[in-house]
Amino acid sequence: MSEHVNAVQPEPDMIQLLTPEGQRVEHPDYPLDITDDEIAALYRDLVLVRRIDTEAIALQRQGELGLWASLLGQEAAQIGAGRALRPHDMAFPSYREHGVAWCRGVDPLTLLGLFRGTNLGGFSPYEHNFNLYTIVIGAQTLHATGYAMGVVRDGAVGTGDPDRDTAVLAFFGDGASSQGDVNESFVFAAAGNLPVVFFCQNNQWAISEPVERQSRIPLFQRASGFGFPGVRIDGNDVLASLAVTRKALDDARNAQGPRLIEAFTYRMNAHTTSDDPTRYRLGAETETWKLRDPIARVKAYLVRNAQLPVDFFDDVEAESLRLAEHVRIGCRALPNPTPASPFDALFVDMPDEVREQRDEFVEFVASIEEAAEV
Amino acid sequence: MSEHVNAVQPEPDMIQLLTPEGQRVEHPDYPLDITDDEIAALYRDLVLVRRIDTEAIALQRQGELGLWASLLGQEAAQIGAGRALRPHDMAFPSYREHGVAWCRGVDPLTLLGLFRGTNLGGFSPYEHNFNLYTIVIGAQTLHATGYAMGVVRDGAVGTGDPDRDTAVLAFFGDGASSQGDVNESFVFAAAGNLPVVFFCQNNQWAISEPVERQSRIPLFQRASGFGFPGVRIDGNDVLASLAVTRKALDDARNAQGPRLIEAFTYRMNAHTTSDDPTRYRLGAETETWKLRDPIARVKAYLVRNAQLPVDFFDDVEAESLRLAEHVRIGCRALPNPTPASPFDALFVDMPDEVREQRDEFVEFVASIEEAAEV
Amino acid sequence: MSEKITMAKALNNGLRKSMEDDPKVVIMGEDVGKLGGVFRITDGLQKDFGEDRVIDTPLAESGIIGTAVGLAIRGYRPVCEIQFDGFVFPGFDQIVSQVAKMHTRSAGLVRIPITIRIPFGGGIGAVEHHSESPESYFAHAPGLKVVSCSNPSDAYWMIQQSIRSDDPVIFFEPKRRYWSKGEIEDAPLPLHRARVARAGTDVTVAAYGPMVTTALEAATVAADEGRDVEVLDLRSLSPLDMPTILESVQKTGRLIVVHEAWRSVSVSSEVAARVQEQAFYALEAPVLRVTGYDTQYPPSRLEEEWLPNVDRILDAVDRSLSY
Amino acid sequence: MSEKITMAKALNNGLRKSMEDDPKVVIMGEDVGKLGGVFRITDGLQKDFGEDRVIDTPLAESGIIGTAVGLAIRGYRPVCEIQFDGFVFPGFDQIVSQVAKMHTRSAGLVRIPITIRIPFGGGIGAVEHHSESPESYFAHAPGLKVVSCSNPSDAYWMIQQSIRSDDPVIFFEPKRRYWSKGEIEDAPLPLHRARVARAGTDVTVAAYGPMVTTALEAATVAADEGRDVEVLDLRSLSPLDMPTILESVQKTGRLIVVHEAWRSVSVSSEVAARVQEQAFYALEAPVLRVTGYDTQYPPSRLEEEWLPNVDRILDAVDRSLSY
Ligand SMILES: Cc1ncc(C[n+]2csc(CCOP(=O)(O)OP(=O)(O)O)c2C)c(N)n1
Ligand SMILES: Cc1ncc(C[n+]2csc(CCOP(=O)(O)OP(=O)(O)O)c2C)c(N)n1
Ligand SMILES: [Mg+2]
Ligand SMILES: [Mg+2]
Repeated sequence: MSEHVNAVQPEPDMIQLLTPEGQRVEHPDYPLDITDDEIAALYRDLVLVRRIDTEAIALQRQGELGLWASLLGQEAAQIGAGRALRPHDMAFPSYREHGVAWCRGVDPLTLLGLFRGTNLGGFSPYEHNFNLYTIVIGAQTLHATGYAMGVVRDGAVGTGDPDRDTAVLAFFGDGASSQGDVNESFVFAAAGNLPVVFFCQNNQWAISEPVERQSRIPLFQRASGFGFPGVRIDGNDVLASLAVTRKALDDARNAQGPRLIEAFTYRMNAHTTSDDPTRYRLGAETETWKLRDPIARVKAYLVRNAQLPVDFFDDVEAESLRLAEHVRIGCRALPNPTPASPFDALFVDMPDEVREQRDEFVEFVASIEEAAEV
Repeated sequence: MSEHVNAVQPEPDMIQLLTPEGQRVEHPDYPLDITDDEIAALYRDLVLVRRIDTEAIALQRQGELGLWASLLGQEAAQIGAGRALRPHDMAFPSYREHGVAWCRGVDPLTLLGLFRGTNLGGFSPYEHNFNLYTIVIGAQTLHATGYAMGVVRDGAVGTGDPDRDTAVLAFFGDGASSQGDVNESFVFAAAGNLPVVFFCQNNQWAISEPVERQSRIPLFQRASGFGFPGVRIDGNDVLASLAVTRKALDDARNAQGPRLIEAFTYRMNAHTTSDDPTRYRLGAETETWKLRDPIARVKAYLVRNAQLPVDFFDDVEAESLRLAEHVRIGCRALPNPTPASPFDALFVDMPDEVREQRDEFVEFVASIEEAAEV
Repeated sequence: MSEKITMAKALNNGLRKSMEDDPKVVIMGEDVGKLGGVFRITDGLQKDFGEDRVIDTPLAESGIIGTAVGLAIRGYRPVCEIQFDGFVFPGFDQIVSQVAKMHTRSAGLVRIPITIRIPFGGGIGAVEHHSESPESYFAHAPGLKVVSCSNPSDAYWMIQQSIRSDDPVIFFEPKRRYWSKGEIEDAPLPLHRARVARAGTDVTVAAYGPMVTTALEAATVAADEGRDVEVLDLRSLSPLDMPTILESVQKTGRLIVVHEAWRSVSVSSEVAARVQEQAFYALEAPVLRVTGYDTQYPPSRLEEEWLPNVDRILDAVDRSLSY
Repeated sequence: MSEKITMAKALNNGLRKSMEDDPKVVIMGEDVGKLGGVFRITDGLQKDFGEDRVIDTPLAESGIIGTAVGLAIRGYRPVCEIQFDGFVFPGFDQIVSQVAKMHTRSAGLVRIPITIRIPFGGGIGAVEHHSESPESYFAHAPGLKVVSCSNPSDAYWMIQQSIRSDDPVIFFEPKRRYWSKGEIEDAPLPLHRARVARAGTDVTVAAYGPMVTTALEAATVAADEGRDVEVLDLRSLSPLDMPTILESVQKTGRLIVVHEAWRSVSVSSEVAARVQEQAFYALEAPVLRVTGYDTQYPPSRLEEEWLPNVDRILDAVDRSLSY
């Protein structure tokens, strides 16, 4: 008999290493050697990215940003995954991975240009091995897969040299799992046995559509249809995210092929600042998820178990205030785009017709500015 | 632990009800109540569609067809599936399903227009509940899925009334399994629990690419990633194809949701008459598959077991010769497209600008014909 | 004449009317159900017509269009919503190779009465991919009809006419005008007819969608300067209503085509190409174009300048009249 | 000057040269490996450069283009083959939203030196989707460069120039000319320069790809009738080489644009729109167009008539001269 069916599993096992109550638990497949100082460092990350997020929402309310896609509730998934990366690994985000950007060393101000409307991204993916945000749902998973093809061609996989072997981490959402591009990524990655880890943040919602609109089985099982391993983690557990992503990246860089991680988490805020979730979901649902807050459990753990400097929590709080100020002030200071910029950045080798349009536009903008000054 | 991986299965079980040697075998999940006369009727189908194919290839050689996509080797998969359909079911073929067309009652001449260049299909899908051929790989699987959405909305599923409940059968190839559209079909069909059966003829090749380029696991397992059952059959066994497709269609029409069938078969001829398979595959491979010929085994069974009229095989042979003649003569008699036809069939409601272009073109063609006559 | 309503409301009313008139009309897309779409154009429809007729689809545009084709073959009349202009491209293959071709392929035996609604254009301060004007791609493809409304009345009538059309229609909605108000006329123009939005004698400005308002504003300013600008609302981009365009050009001798879309190989290229051919001797100046530049849509802080605006239209009027 | 070779061979040689010159050049597509592509353009390359550099991909065009983007970000220079014109559309989103935009999105910090080869056009008796001319779609999109070769020498040089280009290039190969022979010039024109294929004084016929040969044939016939036709091979469709086009029009005063693609909103629309604007006083007749009709590509038994041909070009020459 060769009939295969995955029954609907309402609450499948999730890898969890830290309970919502802050209890450390072990998982046989994912031993995690981690010091309390390291957990404290993760705590700091979590608090700081939440602060960036809070500040960005405030900036949007004040009209300084056109839009913001909040990561509230997804900090653990992102910080765990982000901290699992090695410097020479490459990450391909969607548009909500501010926490991953943070782990890569990207200044939060760098992310704001897109949302403020001063640029379309405007940074180099090479600087921190963190690709530009991608808004067209799913497109980046193919870019990650192609990048992984390049890694293989560079001989940077399975050599055993940890400074050479490279893995690629591709982020996408539960909604994105329905896109052709994401599934084609799985095809290419599996057929090519590529060093790419697909990291799905299942935050239960794609704008107003619950995950059941996309799939009737848990999303991590999608991988089995393509012949590579999939695993579900408690996406609100930073330790699980760290341990499982680290292992998946190691597998990938050791030429074991692709992996899928489904981080089971929740979008606590609206889809973006333009969205009104009261139209489609109940407050009670959000309340339930508050009990699984990704930061509270780490704090509970640290308070109970760790020998931290007395001022630790105060210091983190103080640092977060400084970071908020940096974001607040820096955002307002972001340079406006020059009129020439869309033309200058269109091609490496600018054709005359683009140059003519540029000159016409620059002159036009100057003329209205002059008129305004008069 | 929730890590899922399907190891590569070099030769997974296939459902088989008739061995290559012509031995009837039973399968617990697919009991097939079939008389020898019915098997004889299937034999007739197999022989006749092979004859159509042979004739079409000859016509292509003679310059009467621009191209032909041969079904040689895939007759059993197609006849089994085609005969499993009920009249009010709907089939969505790709471009090689001449055997399915036959079962639907489509005159083979109807299929030739596309390949002769006298039309682009030119028939009504409603006449035999058999959709137009689709050349863009995978596109038709979404059409089938959408049609199934319509079936559900018509209340024509799961009522228990066999004359009302309707299933949809979508054909695609091993290569097509990589297309985004096919995977999106799986998403839509699973999420909507739609009455559609996906029938993949894995003929081992997508033009020059072996199936391993597309997938590292058997293709029927793809369904498990989307949460519906997949099954592999011996695609050269018409009885397996009939029994398994019939059951899958019944499940679908009884509101059990989608099914995937992988018919493990072989493309005995070139991809199309334009292709040269000696560039990429060994003759030995084809030789091996000759031993699994879909017709020979049925004949062996019938010869050994059935009480058929003495002239049965001769009659089928005679009928096939008449059919060949019908194809041969009919093909040459297919009407050429009129100059107005591309314009007339563009819209239901023809805009003036199309009418003007039509009149210009018709006049132009008339003028060169006149000139030629002079 | 009725009270003034927004274009969003007019579209919503038009969709509702179509659904009432024909049980085969189904609405499908991302977030069109409970949310009513990100612009609320389908607000309340799922509540009133049920989940079977207002379908929240999986997040996949090719899937949306491809399944709509299947629904159409089954006898339905699907109205697909594409959430934003920049997200139509994953569905492009199904649109140009299937939706557009099925009728011809079947020698006219299959009808594909699909309407694809696309909120389009810029000026709303959005991020990348949310301000594009992809209509030219579709106007190139035979087998598609392409229209755009510019005011609530047209919105109300044209969406119903599009849904009733037995041919596929790509329906472009000027998202930055969703909240502008207007009265609903008692009866519509034919769907593929252009409209003289303002009569004038000196120069013709042809626009559609969001740019009609801008063109009318420019005409008002020009009037102060003693220039009598005729404004055409093209409404139908494929087919083009050439008789109406030519009549205007015969009168004014000058034509300026305005749209937000990129200039090269666009709808304005086609209008210019046809007019210079069909009204060669009537033209006193070349057909001029005021369009988006041939760059990516800029970051929103630059969009006001980048988009065609009153100043640029007036400048073109000057240039045209200076010939 | 060398011996005459076919365009197919010239392309093959050009690809080989590019791969020898730059180890980062990889070829990817369906059947490009052992088979050498359905047209054998990549014949022998996998044998000589290995499976890592000539990649038989899974059957998915979005996947091909999307992974090429990733390879480019990693520092590679991918050359993608689309098997036939009609199959580029599943990859359309990745082309217009990713390939075309990545450089701008990164403020110029990322380069996407991808070449996408597309055998295009009709006249080979093929079935549906195998004879299309989709170049206009791409010429509309900023961020893409679009070229087409018409003879073996251009094929040889332009493919190498495209691959060396740091900007993405959509490279259209006139499949029905693959087997026509010609010599390879010693040095190339710049990639985006048009070429005077035949000098003349009475009327300019601008064409590209497969239609250049047809235009030259028409010019020969016209010469017998005492009409001196100048033939331009546009070569680059985006950007357009306007100086060369305008120079010719200044001389002849008459322009006919020829392509197989559908007429509406096409490359010829753009040429006409620009020329009537930029050479308004030089034109003695409107810019005329001889193109594919605005219908689906017809069944092959009708393609000879449907496609632009010598008769239709000569007719346009007559019409132009009659103004
Ligand atoms: C191709 C495409 N279609 C539609 C959209 C509009 N859109 C933006 S976000 C979104 C939902 C995404 O859901 P999910 O993948 O779960 O990610 P999340 O926002 O929850 O992080 C949609 C439909 C888009 N950006 N791209
Ligand atoms: C979108 C698209 N890309 C490429 C092609 C060219 N093509 C035609 S058939 C084929 C191989 C199909 O293989 P498979 O799905 O296994 O079907 P088979 O031909 O073996 O029946 C290819 C690549 C196409 N028709 N459509
Ligand atoms: Mg989500
Ligand atoms: Mg195959």
